[in-house]
Amino acid sequence: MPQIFSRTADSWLRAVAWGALLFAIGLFLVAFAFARSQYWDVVARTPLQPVPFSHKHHVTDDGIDCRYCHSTVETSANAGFPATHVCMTCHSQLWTNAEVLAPVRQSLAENRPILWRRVARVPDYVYFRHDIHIAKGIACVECHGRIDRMPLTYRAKAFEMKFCLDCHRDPAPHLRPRDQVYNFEWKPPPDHAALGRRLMADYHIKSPAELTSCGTCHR
Amino acid sequence: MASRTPAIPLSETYRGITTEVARVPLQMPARVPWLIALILSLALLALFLASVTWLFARGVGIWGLNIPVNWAFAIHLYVWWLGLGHAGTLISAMLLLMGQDWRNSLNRFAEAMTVCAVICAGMEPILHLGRPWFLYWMFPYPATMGVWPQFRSPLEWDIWAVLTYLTVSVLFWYIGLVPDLATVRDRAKKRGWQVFFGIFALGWRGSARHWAVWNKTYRTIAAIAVPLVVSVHSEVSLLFASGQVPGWHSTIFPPYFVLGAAFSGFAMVAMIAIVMRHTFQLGHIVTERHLDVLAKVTLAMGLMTAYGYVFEVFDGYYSGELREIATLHDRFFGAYAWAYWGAVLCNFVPLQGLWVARIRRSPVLLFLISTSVVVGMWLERYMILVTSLYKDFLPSSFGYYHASFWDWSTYIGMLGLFMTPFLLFVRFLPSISIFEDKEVLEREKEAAAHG
Amino acid sequence: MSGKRFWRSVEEYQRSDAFSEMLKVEFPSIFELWTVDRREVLRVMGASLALAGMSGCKPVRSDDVVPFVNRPEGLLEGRTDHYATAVLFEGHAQPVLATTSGGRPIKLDGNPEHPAFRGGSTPFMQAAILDLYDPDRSQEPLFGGHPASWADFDGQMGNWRAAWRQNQGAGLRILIGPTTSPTLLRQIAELKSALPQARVHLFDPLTGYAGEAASPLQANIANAQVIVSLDDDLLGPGPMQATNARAWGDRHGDLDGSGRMRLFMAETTPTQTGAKADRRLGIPPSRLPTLAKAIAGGGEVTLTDSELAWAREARRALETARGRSLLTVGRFAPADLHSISLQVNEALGNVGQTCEIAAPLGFVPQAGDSFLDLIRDIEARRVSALFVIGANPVYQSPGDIQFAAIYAKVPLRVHAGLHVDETAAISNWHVPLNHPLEDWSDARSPDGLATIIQPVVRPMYDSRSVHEVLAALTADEIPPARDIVRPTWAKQIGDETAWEAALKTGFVAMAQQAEQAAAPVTSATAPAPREGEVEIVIRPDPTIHDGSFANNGWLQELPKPLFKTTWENVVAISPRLASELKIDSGDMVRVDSNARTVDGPAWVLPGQPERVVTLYLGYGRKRGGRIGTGIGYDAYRMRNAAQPWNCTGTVRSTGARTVLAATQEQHLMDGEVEGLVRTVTREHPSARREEEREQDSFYAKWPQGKPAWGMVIDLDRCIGCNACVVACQSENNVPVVGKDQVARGREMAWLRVDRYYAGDPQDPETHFEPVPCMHCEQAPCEMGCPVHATVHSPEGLNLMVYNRCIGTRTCSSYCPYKVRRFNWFDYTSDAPSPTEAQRNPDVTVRGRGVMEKCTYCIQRIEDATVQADIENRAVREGEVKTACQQACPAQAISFGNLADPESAVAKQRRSPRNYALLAEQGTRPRTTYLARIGEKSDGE
Amino acid sequence: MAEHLLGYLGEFGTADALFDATKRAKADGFSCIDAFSPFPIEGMADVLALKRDHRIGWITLAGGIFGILAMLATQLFVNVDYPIEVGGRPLFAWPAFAVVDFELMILCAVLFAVIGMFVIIGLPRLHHPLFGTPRFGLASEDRFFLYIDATDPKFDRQETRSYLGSLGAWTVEPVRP
Repeated sequence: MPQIFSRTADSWLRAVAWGALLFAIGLFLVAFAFARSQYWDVVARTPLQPVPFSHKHHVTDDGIDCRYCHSTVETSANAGFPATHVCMTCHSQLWTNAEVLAPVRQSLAENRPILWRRVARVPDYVYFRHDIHIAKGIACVECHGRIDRMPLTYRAKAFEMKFCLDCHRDPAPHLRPRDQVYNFEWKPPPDHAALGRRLMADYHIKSPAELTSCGTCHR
Repeated sequence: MASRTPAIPLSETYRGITTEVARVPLQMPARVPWLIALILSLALLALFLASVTWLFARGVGIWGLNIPVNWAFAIHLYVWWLGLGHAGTLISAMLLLMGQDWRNSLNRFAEAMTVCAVICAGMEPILHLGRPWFLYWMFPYPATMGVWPQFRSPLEWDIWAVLTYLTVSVLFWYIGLVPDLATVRDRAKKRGWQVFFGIFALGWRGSARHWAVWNKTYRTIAAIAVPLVVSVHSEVSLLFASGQVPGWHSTIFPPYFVLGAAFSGFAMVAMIAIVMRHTFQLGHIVTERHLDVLAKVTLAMGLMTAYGYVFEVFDGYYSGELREIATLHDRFFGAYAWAYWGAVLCNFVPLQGLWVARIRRSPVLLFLISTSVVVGMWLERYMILVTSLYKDFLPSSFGYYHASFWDWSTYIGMLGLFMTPFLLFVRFLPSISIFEDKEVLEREKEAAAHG
Repeated sequence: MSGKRFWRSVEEYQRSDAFSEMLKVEFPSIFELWTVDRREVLRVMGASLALAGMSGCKPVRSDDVVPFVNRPEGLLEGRTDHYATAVLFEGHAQPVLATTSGGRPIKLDGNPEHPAFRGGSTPFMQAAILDLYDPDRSQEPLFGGHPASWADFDGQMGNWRAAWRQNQGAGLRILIGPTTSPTLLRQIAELKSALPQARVHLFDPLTGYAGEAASPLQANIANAQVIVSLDDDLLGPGPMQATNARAWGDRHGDLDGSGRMRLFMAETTPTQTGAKADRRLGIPPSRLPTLAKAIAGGGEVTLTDSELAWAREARRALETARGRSLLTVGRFAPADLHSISLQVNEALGNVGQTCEIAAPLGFVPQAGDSFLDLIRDIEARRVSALFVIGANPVYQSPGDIQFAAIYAKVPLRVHAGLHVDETAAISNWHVPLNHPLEDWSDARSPDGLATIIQPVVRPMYDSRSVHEVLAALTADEIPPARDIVRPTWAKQIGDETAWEAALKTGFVAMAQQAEQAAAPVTSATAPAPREGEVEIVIRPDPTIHDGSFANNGWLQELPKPLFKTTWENVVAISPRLASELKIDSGDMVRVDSNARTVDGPAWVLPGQPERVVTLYLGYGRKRGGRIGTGIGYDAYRMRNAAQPWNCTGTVRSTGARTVLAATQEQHLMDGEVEGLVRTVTREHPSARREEEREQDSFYAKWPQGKPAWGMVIDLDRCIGCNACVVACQSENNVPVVGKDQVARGREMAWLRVDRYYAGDPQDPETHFEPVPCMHCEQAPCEMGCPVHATVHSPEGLNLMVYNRCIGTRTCSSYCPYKVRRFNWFDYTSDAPSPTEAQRNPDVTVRGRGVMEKCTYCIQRIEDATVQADIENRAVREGEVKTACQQACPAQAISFGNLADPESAVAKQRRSPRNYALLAEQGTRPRTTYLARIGEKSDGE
Repeated sequence: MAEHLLGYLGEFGTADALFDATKRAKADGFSCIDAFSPFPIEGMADVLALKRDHRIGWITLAGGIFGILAMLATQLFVNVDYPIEVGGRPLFAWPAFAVVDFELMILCAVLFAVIGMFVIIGLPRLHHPLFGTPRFGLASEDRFFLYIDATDPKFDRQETRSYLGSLGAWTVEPVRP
């Protein structure tokens, strides 16, 4: 009876088998990595805005308080997007005919809102509230990153459920005194842990069980 | 065993067996009937694909489901398919361990049938989902959500049960197949066949060492497979028993379901055996004795299932639970009484014929009886599901269920999903265990020689 | 809702927090810029609304942000505001508190400050918001059915005005729907003085065509201890429903029955009032007068023993409670009954106590200005121009008047309304009117108080206020509605601050307008049936009413309180008549009267008088909008102008059969149902069964977070009105799925009101039982979910996480209460775009393939919790109100913290009447019930 | 005959013949021998002293233990990592967990067994010198072969060939690479 397979056949067979196995594992790893990639999480992308607004300039250079534009951040779930006239309070005096600001003036003239592209965004079924987080001493920087250093605004953190959970499971390390919430330069004291514990008590922060209950964010 | 009429006639030779079985894949007798069957099942498969496409496009609303009856075809067929599958494993595994020689002519295609049935069964719960594309949430993987599956849910149990069962039955089937693949490989003349079988035979040489290790492994897996079968259908039954719904909430469900499964399964095996025996003239290998034994086992299983029925009724009254009794009465006289009495009728009435040896050995009659059993069990699963759900606790939420066109098309189409791979198996693989039959023949010859 | 900053008109709002002080110092300029008047606000709101998808001018991508150009003062995104205003029902004000979010009205609730309504709602009040967003609303003027502009119309008007000035309005007729608007009445009066020849007719299909006025007797059941109602559906649909229900609720639900109200109901067809009555009597209309006489004393010959017994007992009860009793007669009852009730109540000294004689609030035409008079004049060619305002006579005329044909004889036909309806279709001109929520107006609630209707959103379409349209008849320069309304109140509300106050509180005290007194009621008594005939009773539909709500999906899909059918009207027949005709619910029957017939599906209605058939108005619309058209039968055809409510005729089976979209099979109580709804008596006050003592759980108890939410529903107070159901639908974005889906058993209502019967089908007890999610502490549903999509919160909520659900539906299979609903298809994304604007932004809109259910309004709980948390305090009692609780006019639902022994729910839980549904299942529901208090308990 | 020789393959007609032949060869001190048959021959394992090989059993056991522990660990971890109340049931619902643990035990046991088997018997091996010998193909049909390897100390090019004949082999073939 003649040989069906050549001597090398077995090596080929093994090669193929191992290849398939490794490929399968690789596929899983790639998917795993992709789900955590900046691309998937839309992190560090600066969408084209009608006006190239620079937080760096307004916050760091001009030293405008966050709440001047995002005026409802303490009182409402939404931080509040500045209405055109808020821009114009200053820009009716400054840069009154700068080219980049044309859309703003046009908006006021035609009474048409400026359509900004949202950068920090959670899905519709997630109910995030700014007011409570501010009230409990969670700083802007915790979620929005060093927005004071962003010439063009981008999403600094991956808004994955895990990101929220990490803090809701153990808020202490993320807490700071309420008056420091808008301060991007705030440096935690050496005994940060102690501070965290104290603030947990002072601000009556809820137990992780309550904070991670699904109903806290999903309705 | 050997004292009785031999399973394989002594006149047979090893070569005879080889050629008789191996010719099916190699020369393919009965081309025409096979082709017709294949075309039919491909047509069904197309129907299935169409139904599923529409299902995924529109949503499960295309079925007749509603509140309260939000489980119907998908789930009751899941139970039914799985039940059919069980016989395969039982025949090969349990009877192997009990040293029942007669199994050797049946186990191979019985196992193949199991594999096909389990594929269908596994399909059902997926189609049943409202959002099937999130099926993977049922598996524990490190998600960016940080949420995990819920291991207290019977559905979670089921998905693991089916997964395990599918893997194990495929492996068990393949291990048994390897030596025969070698045989066919050595018989094959065309290069293509040689390579095809050569690869899947993995270079099996029939060495004593091979046989020794193989034997241990095969029997070990068999020993594991038996409790597996029992556990799998017990879990399926828990899917119902875990709910408070009257008619479900009962401790007899696990044994009741397992027996029913074996019952329908053996009937299914008998049907297939008869068909193959006829189309491929395997009369010498699948003998009347095989049919006889199959019939007896089916009868036994049937009687045990009947006991389940009786006990369920007793249980209902004994519980004294108003709603249990109401459900019971509803099964007897309610809107779905046809399902209950249909099940009783198809399952147990023709079955009694099997007390008679002549009927047991008559392929036609046995085939008809088996068919009625398979239908009967279909009705039983339907009855258990729907008659319990449509009237549960609050009369305000009672509601009827009527299967829609798409319910039926999905089910009938799925028969194609069952038949197609099975037909391919019959066509391309030795559908009866060659070496095991040779073993039997050897033993019989021994017995004959030593008086 | 509390916890939010709460005010009732924007002007009240002042920024006063430290932050704005800081701004003042740093940027004085802002405050100059932030001077926007109210109209501006509304205009901008409108704009933002437009961008929210109202008009496809500019596509808005999902991740676009649409900020204001000028943020209206006091408007905060992500917060809801509340404005006191009113919606209309039969021309009467239903004072509401409108909740707006981002400038869109999203919810209406009864105005809690209103002395009569006290926050109570009705299904119609709750559903009015959907009419605002009705995609089929008329959007532009039509001339001969073709789009035209207001300019064209105004041009025409100019010419007509000129002509009328010449002939003092001769030939000009106005046919106006029922209205109570003081401004409108003033305008009519002005019109008459300006054009003495012009005449104003009233079209009020629910009072009568011949110029009848409602009963002069204004019931005030709040003070009544004994009420004997002759076919007066006090608790059923009507302008008074919410007020009556509140009074009912106040007088029920306490075991020491001191203040308890005793109710006798004699009804010609079953109603909610009959269902709740202590002594109910079904009686054919022809015998009602005799019964009345029997109560008044005398004339008892033709009564049956049971009727007689009932009459005697009623009489006795009335006398025992002199001055605290009330004999009330239904609006549909013939004239002489009203006079009888007047005599009896005067004799008993009830007048001034439980009722008073009041002049009608609404517009009453002068004698000879009835609808029938208008017909006569048209026939006599005395009408050259007919303005139909807020009425739909072509659809709502009685069958013995072919109004369409008669209307055609008028040379100039102008129709003003919200919809392009049957009348608009055959008018020369149709002009669109504003929805009450869109513009200024005023109206009076049945209790006599007036409400100034302030707009909560800018008009969505190119429509005008009814005042502007009426003004155009005389004035060349039409002032905006506000300037028409304001003068009406110039005397009463002089200065602006008082005006603001009036807007805020949402009602104005007002003297009964002493114009003409009630015209004599003239409708004839019900004719006695001849041999082989049945008596036919015609009533407004329980949810669609006179047909004006036909295009309202919520009301169409709302199960009728007694039949539980949806999406069509039925022919109610008695069980005995049904077996006589060998028909069952769903069989088509043909009702034949005066050579006019309708075919409708029969509904075998327990308690229906034996040889009485009831038809329901409101369906069979030919131009009722995309969902209101072509469903059900038109019962107006069967009416007679002289005798709108009763006639005699025959009924027979047509042999055909239809599938009724009923959410509940008819069901008499038997072993299975026993114990689901319970009745206790003062003698045997305990509803709890011995075997229901809470056994210890097999498992260790989970730590109970604070608070522990729970709900208690008082079956003694519940009147089955369904206000809670619509409120829930409105609050929680519950989709409308249509007749076919309902018929398949796929209705989506999170909260349903079960209806059970007990006893003899001819004279049964009727029970209502609202069933929301029970939020079981040991929830079977949670066990079944393989992916943690439904789990328990530390506060005891049974959470449903839609975005995690994969749709195995195990939870629903395991749920003993079957309160879970499944999205079989994508029910939400193909809803007409305007209705999307109504959706509550605080509640996830569910997609295809996920389970949903009652959440105890978790969005409200979260809102209150967060507010409390910001202020570092616990949530206060009453701070969280669920939508159903807030809506319930009878105060039957209470919700709160079970962990606080002082909370209302905790107290009610301790009541002996408290029991849990299916307690034997060991699910430990957080929602429990208080048994109904009856004169005999279940056992007896 | 200079070319390389791996061993001799003797062909027998019946299972018994092969069985006896093998016995004798063993008895005659041949150690590097193997028997080939279309089906397992009872007792052959004893003759070739393969009986005492229990590796499969141990591998299977290992698999089972691995499976059950792995799944149990997962279940416990999952409920510690994100503890959520479900129907008032305890976090560690042992009876409920047991079900899936059992399944995983079986799955892994079987997987281990199968993989173990192939490793032990050195399959897959598509190319093998024996396949080259003309009559070997019958080993899967109705012939029985005894193979004596050249590495056997007692092996001898001539002797062994005739020895096989003396055992009753119908044919004796040299096996070449």
